[in-house]
Amino acid sequence: MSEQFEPVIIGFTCNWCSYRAADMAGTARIKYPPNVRLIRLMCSGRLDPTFVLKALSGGADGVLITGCHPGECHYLEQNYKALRRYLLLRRTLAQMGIEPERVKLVWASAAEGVRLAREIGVFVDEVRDLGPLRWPTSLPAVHAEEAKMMEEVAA
Amino acid sequence: MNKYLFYPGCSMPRSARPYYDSLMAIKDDIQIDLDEIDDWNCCGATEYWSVHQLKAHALVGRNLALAQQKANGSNTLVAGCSACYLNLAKTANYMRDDPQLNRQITEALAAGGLSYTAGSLEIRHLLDIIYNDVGLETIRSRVVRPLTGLRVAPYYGCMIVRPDPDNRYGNPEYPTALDKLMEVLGATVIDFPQKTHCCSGHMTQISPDVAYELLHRLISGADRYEADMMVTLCPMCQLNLDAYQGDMNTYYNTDYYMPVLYFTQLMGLAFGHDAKELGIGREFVDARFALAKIGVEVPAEDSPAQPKPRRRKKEQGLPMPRMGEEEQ
Amino acid sequence: MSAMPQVGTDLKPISYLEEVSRATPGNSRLEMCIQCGTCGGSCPSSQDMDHTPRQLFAMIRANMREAVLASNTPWYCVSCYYCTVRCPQEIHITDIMYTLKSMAVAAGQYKETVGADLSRTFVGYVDNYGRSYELGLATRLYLRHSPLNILSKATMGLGLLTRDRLDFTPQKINNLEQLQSILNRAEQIEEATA
Amino acid sequence: MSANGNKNEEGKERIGVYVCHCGSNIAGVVDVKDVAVWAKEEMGDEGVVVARDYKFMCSSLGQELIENDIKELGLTRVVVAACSPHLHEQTFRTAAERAGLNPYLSELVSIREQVSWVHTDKVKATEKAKAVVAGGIERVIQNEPLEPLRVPIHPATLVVGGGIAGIQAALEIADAGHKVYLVEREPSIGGHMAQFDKTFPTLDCAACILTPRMVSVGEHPNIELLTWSEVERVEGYVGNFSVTVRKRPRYVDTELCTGCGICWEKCPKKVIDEVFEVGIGYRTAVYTPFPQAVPKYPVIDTETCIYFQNGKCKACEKLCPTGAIKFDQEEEIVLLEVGNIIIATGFDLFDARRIPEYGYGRLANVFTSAEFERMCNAAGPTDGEVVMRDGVSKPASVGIVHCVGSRDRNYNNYCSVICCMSSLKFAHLVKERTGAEVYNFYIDMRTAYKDYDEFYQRVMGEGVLFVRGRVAEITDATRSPGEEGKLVIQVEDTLAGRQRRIPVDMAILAVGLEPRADAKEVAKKFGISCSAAGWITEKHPKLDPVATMTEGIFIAGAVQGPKDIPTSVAQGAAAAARVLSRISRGEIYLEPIRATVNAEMCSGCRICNNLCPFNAIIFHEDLMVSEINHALCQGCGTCVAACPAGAISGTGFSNEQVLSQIEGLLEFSFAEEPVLMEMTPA
Repeated sequence: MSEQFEPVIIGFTCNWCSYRAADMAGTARIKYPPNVRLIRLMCSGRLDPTFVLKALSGGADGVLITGCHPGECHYLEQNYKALRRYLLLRRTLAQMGIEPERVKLVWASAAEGVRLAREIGVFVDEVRDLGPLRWPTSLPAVHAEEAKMMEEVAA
Repeated sequence: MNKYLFYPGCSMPRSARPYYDSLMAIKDDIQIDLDEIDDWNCCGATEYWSVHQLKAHALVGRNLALAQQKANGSNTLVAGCSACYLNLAKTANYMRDDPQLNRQITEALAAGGLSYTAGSLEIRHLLDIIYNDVGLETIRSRVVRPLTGLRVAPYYGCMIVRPDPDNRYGNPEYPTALDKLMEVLGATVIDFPQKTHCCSGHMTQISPDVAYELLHRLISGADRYEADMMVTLCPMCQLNLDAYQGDMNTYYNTDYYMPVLYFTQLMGLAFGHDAKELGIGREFVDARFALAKIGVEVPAEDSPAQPKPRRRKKEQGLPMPRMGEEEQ
Repeated sequence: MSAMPQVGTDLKPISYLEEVSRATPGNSRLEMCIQCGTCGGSCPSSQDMDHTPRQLFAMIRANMREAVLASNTPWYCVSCYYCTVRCPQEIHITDIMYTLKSMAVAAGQYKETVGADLSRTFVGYVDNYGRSYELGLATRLYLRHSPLNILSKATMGLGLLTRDRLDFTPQKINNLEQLQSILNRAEQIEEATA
Repeated sequence: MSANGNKNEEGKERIGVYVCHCGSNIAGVVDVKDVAVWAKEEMGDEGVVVARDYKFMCSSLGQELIENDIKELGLTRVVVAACSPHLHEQTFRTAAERAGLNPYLSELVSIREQVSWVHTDKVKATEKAKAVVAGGIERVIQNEPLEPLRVPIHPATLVVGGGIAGIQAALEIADAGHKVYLVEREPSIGGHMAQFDKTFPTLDCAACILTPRMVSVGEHPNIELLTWSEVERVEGYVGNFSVTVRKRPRYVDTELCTGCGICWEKCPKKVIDEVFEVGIGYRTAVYTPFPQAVPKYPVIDTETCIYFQNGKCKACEKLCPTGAIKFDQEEEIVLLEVGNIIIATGFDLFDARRIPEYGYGRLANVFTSAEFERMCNAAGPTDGEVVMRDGVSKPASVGIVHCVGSRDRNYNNYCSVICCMSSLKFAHLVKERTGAEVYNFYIDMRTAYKDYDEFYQRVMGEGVLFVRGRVAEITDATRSPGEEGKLVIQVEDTLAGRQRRIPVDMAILAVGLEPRADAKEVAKKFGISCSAAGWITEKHPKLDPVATMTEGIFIAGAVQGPKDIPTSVAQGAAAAARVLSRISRGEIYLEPIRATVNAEMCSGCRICNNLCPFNAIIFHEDLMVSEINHALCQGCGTCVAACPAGAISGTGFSNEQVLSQIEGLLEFSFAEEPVLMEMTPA
């Protein structure tokens, strides 16, 4: 046994599937590591890339994005949009010099509490192996834009 | 020419010599290249696993490591014996799926300066590659002497279809690969209900009366369907059904006469090879009378004198009381 | 923030059920048995077992260690895997039988001596030659357990010989030392984890 | 002065934090007192003026606690740390409202489902709880007072599926005086129940109790029956669904047809009926599934009709006294406007061929429960005679196998609920009609509910033999003269503790229930969710079993999971009651979670326009700006996230709210705490 790095992970959940999966994991008393802290959105389609960057810049070591399985979106097809953004986002992160593996997309239906708990466990280990996130001090243009966007929306 | 790594196992070169010979005889016809791994060791059968499980895994692990070492451009390791196939597959899968076991086996192998990368080999049974890789069409195209009129009971036994860790046979109760293969060879295939029942494995050694019971179920079953012979794909099954058939008859006071050949032997016959080359004549229950039906001559001197096959008694008779000497 | 004691760390001795389950590679799912009897119903040799597999699992739950070790059931398992593929709870029954056999051998507590001796003899050959050896196996076994029967078996052995299907001498692999050092290491690990 | 927006001196919100023990559910793992104390001390700068912990916040006393604080301390925001919002969000919003605070200025964060129930390490759990609370505090500061959306309810209702559950639901609503459209895929309503002969435990004849219901559906002035039809598309939202139904051509003019039956009596084409007669009976090419069919009009099966296959015959057309046969009839597309939808599409049966060791399909005298039901039915292929596959010989011994495809991880790991009882019913019927020796092979006898166990007792008394053991195999591989020519059922008699081989003439497989093969597509079509297996997910398993996650869409019967007739009927009525209450209210209130375009900021790029699957975003060419129709908007927020100008804001989940919540959640990270050692199993 040795002292090990405990990552902080922000998890975005869909109100209709993965958030209920989390509820189910709770009701079924399925254990998973406490490293992950969940935020409820109405749909994975609501996930603004800014949220992820905000989380990572604010001290999170990883971000877990969860949504309904393809074809099972409560809003018909919005999870596909989430998927597209996710792929784009990982490229952006790579450009910023951040391991894209720090952001992960997982599908989990309302019935898949066990699966969600397992995926959380897996992701925590993955991020733990990556070690603490060193948020780039000098950021390329990409993030500058994002920062600007953040100010805009905050304004 | 499909390349494969080949694990003969302890039986093939000896008690299942005819299996080995017939395979060697047909491998060019069906364009398969079997690369025997060097200095392989026993797979542990069922006995080793009964004593030390981790050691048994290590035992098999050595074979996997040697196979990987051989690296002949193929990652498929083929075994002809169902027990060998299952044991190899079992360890390979546990190493792939169980990190802890993988660590332990790897550590053991290291002591012998060997290593095996979990998940790097595909373990398959000979029937699997002949049925799926070679394919029925190719086989049909090689048939020069169809086995027309020969009634065969296809017998799979257990370990090839159960537990079937990689779900290659789909149906652990009612597989059809061997049935279809025999049809392609021109034989009349009976729908053998006991096709996946047990041949009694090593019960012949541990408890003969249990073994005779299981053998009796199979042989009487095949006989009821008026099969000319049973066809097998495992040395253990063949040995039990063939070599112990006499004892079984004595035990039950029956006179079944059910020859048991390997599917590779029948393929060889259909492909036009001569019986001797295929090791036919080395079986206990002489197949020559059955084969005569389809005009296959087996030179007498190739096999010791055999009793003429008698038709079995009409009344089947219940088991005789146990002989005192059988009890401990 | 106030530190609190850890919870959930169980200190009670593990049950026989857990013991057997842990000694079986992978997840045996033994604790999931619903006592439906599919195993006993499917088993080709269950008539000759003094307990059906299902009964054995109930006995394991009841911590009847000695009775389980003494049972002939595992030794009459023919490894046909019918129970394993049919079990509605996907319990690795055949693997568990192997575990029970090895436990019985380790504890030296088994009534069914033939099966155990066969296995031990077999292991002996593999450890010393790297290959199994049918003739030796059969003869040694029959000499020990049914000397009278050896004659009938001898004719069978003779049959195999005349058919060039048996060796007088066991085959030996070349790099036996390598195999033995692997097996020894494995044995050490086995003992360490036991 | 109103409590709303009443900031304290530094212009900060006045926030109250309430930490629930939930008995020991939360307090057992999370140090709730510590969380409350911390919230008060550490989050004071954020505006927390009071923080309390209490045994059960959801209790009336707990709610009063909050209400008093709102009134007395002039709270402007409330954070409750307790269970999942899906359980009690409404409870605390209502409490806030009672105290005069806008309900949407309260937040419920989950430290039970997401903390105490899923973690064991008390230190880490407590710390995470604080992070979660901090997230809630930061978020609630950004909350805005909102008003729920009022939506009018169209009084008409769509019921999908004409089985007993759908029939019950349709009748309840129609009898209350409201319009019902009942859509059924088959030519007649009646569902599975119409196939049965007797029903357990009362053994009254299925037709006798079902037919009257079917007739009143057919005759009801408020019910419009669309059989031989399927729902094609569902658009809109609660209160205003517009549904497209595809009505397959019957090739029979229902205006003219009298259902006299001459056409199917004279039709020369006999085919095996795979649907209603489950493959053991016949029907003609023009047919009604069964005599009491509702509606009485037949359909022509173009797959088998001689005319449709090779242009000849036309016997039915020639002989129809009213000239009702119309070979040129075409399919219709019907548009329906409804306010609510009840889905009662039922179940399929497990395919026994998937269990090879039971020999179904290979061994002639192995039957499924469905085949046996038809066999027992007086109107069935054998006129109610229990006979073997040869159609004549009566069985002298019958084995009934429970749990076929149920309670089995290789197939379906759930219990199919009805099989024990129907198997007992079969046992009784076999005894009654053949006097044969009957064996029931069961794992556990499940006879819950009224008069069920009494029925079990009765059947035992009738001399049926019960063997506790799951059947291992059914084989024709006999071993002894006694087994010759029989089916041998091999099983461990677990009570006797030994393997038995029981020879029988006939075996009946009590196959389990499965979701409809197309359940997942149906769920998608109606925008509701279903389990991995395909059973439709109810809104709450205990407290809301007939509603779905989607407003205005309800479920009844086995579409939700295996069910017997009484429960299906009860659910049909329950779903109807839910719909009726909405209709009588005339309108409902919806979560005001909607997206809005800020016209000033909209650049008119139209990126959002094709993102919306509900076509809620319209583009004003003249002003070059997009606008969102709140009636159509479902609040997913995809457009909010997509707008490059940040011109779209989403109420309830605004960027400000989410970004602040992220900040809050991250105020605590393990780095600040002594790193605890995690036990990793060796």
